[in-house]
Amino acid sequence: MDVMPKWADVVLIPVISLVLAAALSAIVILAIGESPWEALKIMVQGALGSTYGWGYTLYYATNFVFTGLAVAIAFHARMFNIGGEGQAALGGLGVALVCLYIPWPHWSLALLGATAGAALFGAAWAIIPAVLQAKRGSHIVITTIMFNFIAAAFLNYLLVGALKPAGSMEPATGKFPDATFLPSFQDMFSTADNPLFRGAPANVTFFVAIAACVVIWALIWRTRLGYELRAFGHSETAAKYAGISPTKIIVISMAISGALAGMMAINNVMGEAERLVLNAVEGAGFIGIAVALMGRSHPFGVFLAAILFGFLYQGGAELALWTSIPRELIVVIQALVILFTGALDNMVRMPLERIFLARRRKAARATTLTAAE
Amino acid sequence: MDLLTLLQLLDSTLRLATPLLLACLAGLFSERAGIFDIGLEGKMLASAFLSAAIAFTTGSVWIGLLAGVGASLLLSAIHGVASITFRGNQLISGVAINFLAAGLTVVIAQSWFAEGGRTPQLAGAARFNPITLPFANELRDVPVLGPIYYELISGHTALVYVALLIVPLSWWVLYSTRFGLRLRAVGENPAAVDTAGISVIGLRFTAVAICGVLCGLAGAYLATALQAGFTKDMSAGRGYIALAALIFAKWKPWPCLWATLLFGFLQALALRPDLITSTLGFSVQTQLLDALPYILTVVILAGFVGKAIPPRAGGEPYIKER
Amino acid sequence: DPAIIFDLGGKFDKSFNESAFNGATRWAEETGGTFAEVELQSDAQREQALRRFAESGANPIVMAGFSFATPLTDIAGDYPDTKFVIIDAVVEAPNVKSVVFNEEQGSYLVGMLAAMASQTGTVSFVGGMDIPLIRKFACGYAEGAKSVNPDITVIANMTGTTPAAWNDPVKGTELTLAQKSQGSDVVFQAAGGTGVGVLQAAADNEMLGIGVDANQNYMHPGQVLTSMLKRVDVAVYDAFTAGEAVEPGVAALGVAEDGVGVAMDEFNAELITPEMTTAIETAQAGIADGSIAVHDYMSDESCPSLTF
Amino acid sequence: MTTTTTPSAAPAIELKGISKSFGPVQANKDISIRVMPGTIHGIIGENGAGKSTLMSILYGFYRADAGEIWVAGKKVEIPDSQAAIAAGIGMVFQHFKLVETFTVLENIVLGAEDSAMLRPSLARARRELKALADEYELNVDPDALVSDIGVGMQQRVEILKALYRRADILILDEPTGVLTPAEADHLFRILENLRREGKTIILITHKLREIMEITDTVSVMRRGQMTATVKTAETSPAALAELMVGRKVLLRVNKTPAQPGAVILDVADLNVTDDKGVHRLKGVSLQVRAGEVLGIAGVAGNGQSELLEVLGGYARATGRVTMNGRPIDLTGRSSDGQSRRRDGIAHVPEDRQAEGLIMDYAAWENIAFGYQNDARFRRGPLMDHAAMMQDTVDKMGRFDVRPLDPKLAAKNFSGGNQQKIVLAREIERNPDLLLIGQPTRGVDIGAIEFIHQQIIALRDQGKAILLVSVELEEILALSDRIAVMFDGHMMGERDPATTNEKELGMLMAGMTGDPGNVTVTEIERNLAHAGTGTKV
Ligand SMILES: Nc1ncnc2c1ncn2[C@@H]1O[C@H](COP(=O)(O)OP(=O)(O)OP(=O)(O)O)[C@@H](O)[C@H]1O
Ligand SMILES: Nc1ncnc2c1ncn2[C@@H]1O[C@H](COP(=O)(O)OP(=O)(O)OP(=O)(O)O)[C@@H](O)[C@H]1O
Ligand SMILES: [Mg+2]
Ligand SMILES: [Mg+2]
Repeated sequence: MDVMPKWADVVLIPVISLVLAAALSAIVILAIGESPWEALKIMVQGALGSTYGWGYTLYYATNFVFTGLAVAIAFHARMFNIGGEGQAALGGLGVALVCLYIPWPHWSLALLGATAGAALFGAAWAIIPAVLQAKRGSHIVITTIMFNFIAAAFLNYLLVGALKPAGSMEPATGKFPDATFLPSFQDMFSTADNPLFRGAPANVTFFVAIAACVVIWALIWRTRLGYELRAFGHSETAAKYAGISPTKIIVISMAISGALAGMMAINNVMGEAERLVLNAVEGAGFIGIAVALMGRSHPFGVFLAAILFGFLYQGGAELALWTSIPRELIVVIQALVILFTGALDNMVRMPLERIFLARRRKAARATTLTAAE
Repeated sequence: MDLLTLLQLLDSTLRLATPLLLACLAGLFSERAGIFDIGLEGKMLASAFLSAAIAFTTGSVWIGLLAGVGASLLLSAIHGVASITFRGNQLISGVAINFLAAGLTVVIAQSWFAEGGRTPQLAGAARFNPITLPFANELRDVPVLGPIYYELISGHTALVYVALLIVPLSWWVLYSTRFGLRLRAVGENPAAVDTAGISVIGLRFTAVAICGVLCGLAGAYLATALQAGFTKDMSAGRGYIALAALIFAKWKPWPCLWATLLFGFLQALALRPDLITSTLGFSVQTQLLDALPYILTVVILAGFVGKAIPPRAGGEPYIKER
Repeated sequence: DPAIIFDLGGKFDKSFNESAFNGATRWAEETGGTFAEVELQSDAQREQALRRFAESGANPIVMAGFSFATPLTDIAGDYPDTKFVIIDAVVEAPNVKSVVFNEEQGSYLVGMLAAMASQTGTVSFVGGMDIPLIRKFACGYAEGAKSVNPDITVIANMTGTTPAAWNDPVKGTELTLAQKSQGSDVVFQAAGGTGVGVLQAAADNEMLGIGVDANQNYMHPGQVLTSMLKRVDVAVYDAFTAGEAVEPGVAALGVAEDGVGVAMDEFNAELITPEMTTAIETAQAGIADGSIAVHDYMSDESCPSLTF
Repeated sequence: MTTTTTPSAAPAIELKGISKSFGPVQANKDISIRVMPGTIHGIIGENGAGKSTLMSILYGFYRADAGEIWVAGKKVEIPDSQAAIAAGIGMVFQHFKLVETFTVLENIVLGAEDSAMLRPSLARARRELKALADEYELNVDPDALVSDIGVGMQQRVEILKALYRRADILILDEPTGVLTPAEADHLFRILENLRREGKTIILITHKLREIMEITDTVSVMRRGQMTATVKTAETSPAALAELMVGRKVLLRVNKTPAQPGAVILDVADLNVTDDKGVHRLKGVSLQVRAGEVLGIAGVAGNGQSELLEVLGGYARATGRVTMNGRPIDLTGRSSDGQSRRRDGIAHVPEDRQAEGLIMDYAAWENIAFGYQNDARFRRGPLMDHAAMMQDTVDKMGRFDVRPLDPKLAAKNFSGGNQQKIVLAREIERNPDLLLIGQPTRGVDIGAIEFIHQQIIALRDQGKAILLVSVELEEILALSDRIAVMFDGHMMGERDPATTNEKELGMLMAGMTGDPGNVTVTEIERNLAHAGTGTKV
């Protein structure tokens, strides 16, 4: 029997975990001699206090929606895809190639092309570990970690070599052609006398991310593929019995996961930098883990968690700008969120379960008593 | 390539392999007991920071070393509590620990020293200095053996020799002692250990603690022996390479030594692209050399070169009661 | 108020950024003014930091590092009333002042000192990231060394090809040791945080190190031959002093302008012989009046005195 | 160790008021029991009655929520197995607790080492093992890897482990589940020996025959409670069964003789090699006709599971199989569960929790499990949830699944009801052939009757049924023909009307000769060999 009602599992536990993470973070801030309250104010003001702040928050959130969905869909098939970082890097390569070498007439077509390129490259980078897992039993966690490093070296090789424009000092591609520039929120929502989102990088990709949430939701809970994928995630032996091919599920789930991670590149590479720089992913692949854990692997939860992390990121950048708290504080918070919602889940869950169990026993006793009367 | 160059290369290999070796042996104890640990990186980093910070403040590298080991042990304790006591996901716990260390070291270093997340440079007794072994200078001119002894074997810091000694020690502990038997058993079948009247939790915590101590040594080596101070992210993926080496070594002590020496050699080689060019006659991309340990690990994992079978109960929490 | 943005190494990198920071603090101490500052943690923050400062009304905004060239080009037009000063790169815009240094000249000078101090006839160079700017250092250094001793061997290594190469002291140490095994006894580093490892290794292994950007002689007294000064501090100080009246355009600072030079102080006094001092003074004069023309690698991406 | 205990008033073991819950499941409820020294005490009860839990508490594996433990007249605390061992208690678990990568010797020494160094401990253990083996007919090769020996041998290692730790009280949890009748007899002889030595033995089983054969006293458990403790001599199998279930039970199934029709399934020369390279099926041939039940008997692990897996489409094999005369793909692309279902094969797997159901899926989702690609459950790429829900309500009603709540997760149904959901799904497909493995494992007797009736009803509709069960009684009750498997071979076929348990037991041990002449050692050698299979 499920000990806890569903809402407790879906809402209460993540919220408690988050509160614990926040409390510890506050202690860290106190310990380095700053005021957590002031810090929070700066973060809220900087991340949510203006359309500019929102423009950054949503920009980061867009990245995290993609990487979070990537981790989440793999979780449903009980794959731990820790390779989002590398897949997103390769996605960036796909975007760069599409944008640099194909003459696009209009951004909308370029967006389609870049999405395909990003998804394809990201998926390709995830499929290799997936096939190795399915066919040779190589542990997907280890191989995807290794693939992150290999991707970094590979991109490094390309960006200081073939893709770097002559004479440039930075390991980066040249600027993409103007026709590939995606409309930013500023372009979309500003009017001449009311400039909104000025200079913020949030762009049309945000809506692609929302669409991705809806599609992934339908995929997981409405399609046969999703049914098989979840079944496999719950029980591999049962899946085999039902004629669900483990190889197929492992490869497909990882391909979708990699494609999603790769698609992050349309936001940061095409939408923001408009060129491919080294280390463009900047840890978003790892944040996807926190986002997926926090969001309980549900696309809507992932969306909310991504916004939360977008807020943390933008707020954290503001902190670094206006206080002496280094930006690494965000890494600490991220670590705590992963720790509490992921690894220490039981620490929160077990006492809660006891409480609910005791309540249920009491209720049961009460009903038998009234029945007896 | 002449002898001296080769010796220099091997010398450099030994230096670079030492942190890998310590971390690899750390992982060996933990994973042999059934606790997967991808948090080696974080523990090294935490130890690197605290050992440097304390060595700087006290002026004593030994106190620094202790502090570094302490920091690493603290993270080990978190990993233990998460994965043993609360039966959480060991991989996720490891990921969290890596981030925790990456973030906290910089935040604390910045507020402590205000040098952009690094510690001040260490000098004198605040760091490990090379030890010249007996007769190294005298034997220096003996042909072949002299240079080998002087250049390669002598002149390393204490922790290098310690790391090398830990290899036979680990081997002996694992295969010749009661503790080793129990440790290996708990990684294969914790229920067998439990019903034999031995505490699974106790054993696993011990293993995780040993892992913490060794990671602590590895981190302290980075900051106080290989370098003279802590810099942000100075572990630079070594924890992951150590993990790769552990797989490469199939979870056995002596192969851990060979694997880390191999990976150390690759790192040393990546520093000397000129040597590769002059020896091989063509140049190899340094990026390829950087990626080689990871590629080799993937190849090993894929079972193309001998299958690596992890401890059977590895990664799984020991759950008696659902 | 003026503002300054430090590049990834951070303002305490003991070299480039720290030099910029020193210039800013000097200005603050002398004038009692305040300035805004930020240390970048990632590439993506460049544009954000620029905009944030521009929007908060900071003027002028100084940025230390060539990596700002691209974002600055993008945003300079959005803030026509703000003055920007970029160090180490040239950005053509009506409100941007670009400050570049003739590093090859300073490197030439320390190359001469290295050759004169070397007992082995081999000197070496450790660069950070392999980019034309750093090759410019290496090239000038080799040319200077060869001007003293045409038979000298100059070994040059780069730490890496990515920004990580600025912050890899372990690799710096190993490269230095490798160079020592090839006979070098004086090593010049232009490698940011990596250079800390280079100077450390030199000090630990009976070599002489040469600092860069800031005066690093104090780091290992008696074991750092000299430092190639790049007066980033002066550039920042000047920009802050000029305030909103900063003159847009390109300024190239060399020996003649006192923009680059060698560091002489109590920490290296014992290492510098009178002959060295005279030789340097002669060369400085020669460079300043144009009679010695040091090759600038970036002018044609080639180096006559060194192959990479 | 060989001291004879003088009969004394103090029981060897006394449990008082033991209670234990696993979360919401109350496995033991206020249980009290006394076991006199030098006796064999049986504990009998259905699956899930709480027998293993109770004994695990005594052995310190679990901690009781409430209650007291008294050993030899003294109250003791048993917080862990260490304490139990110190109190002279040894236990052989239902699922062995051995380290497979260790040798027999290492397993015996583990936890009972003399000193921090291993070598002296191993040397002493080797000596003592020899003595113990001779004394109790418990021969094992101390240097063999546990993964290389058969289950019977592994069980001996477990017994030796307890004896090596000088246990005076030995608990055996369902020791015969993995043994042939002859091996079981041998085990019982060993137990008799131990009793004679003055040891106290607690034997858990759910086989009435074993209780009657060897125990002195017997306790019956039902649903976490102790319903009775009686002297074996003063009770009968029927009385015990009634105590177990709580009502009178039918031990036989009513059925009419079969009317076999055309051959539905024809299997010829089937061979399977698993991924470890072990040859699991060795040239198996069989036929199942419409309207008959072919029962496959055998000790667990002799190839029955692989046979079901191959026919169910999730193990690869070589050989020829035809279904309704059409050949079936055994290795290619269409060798999967989906194509098998299209070929008219339905499959109730041996392990419903690991295979037949997704425990976290609700009943309505499980009803489409394996049939998720069926036209009636789908709308384009999407699944038709409404149709699935309707189908579930119908089927749950017809099979009397309780509670009738299609939204309840499978894990929240009891064992019997889970099995009914699987049966409903598979039988209602109206298949030509039903593969059914261990249909009543872990199911209440009430549900057993229902399930048996369903199987016979399906047969009577003219369907072919291939039944695999380790319960000989079940095989005898349901089958129209019985085939016995041993070590991947078909040992031959028998008519249930003319054969008996003894004969089938011999076949299950790989013997075809006269039951009288075969030694247990031979059986053991056979089974040890079969357990690990032969490498090819
Ligand atoms: N470790 C556990 N965690 C949670 N529940 C458990 C655990 N072990 C047993 N249970 C539950 O406790 C109840 C009693 O189980 P137990 O294993 O004691 O029964 P049993 O009589 O030995 O049955 P069987 O004949 O199948 O071995 C069952 O409902 C079972 O599901
Ligand atoms: N391991 C377990 N974890 C959680 N709940 C369990 C577990 N085992 C059993 N249960 C719950 O305990 C109840 C009793 O289970 P069990 O299988 O013992 O049923 P039963 O009384 O034998 O019924 P049936 O006659 O249908 O087999 C079920 O409702 C089930 O939800
Ligand atoms: Mg049991
Ligand atoms: Mg039941």
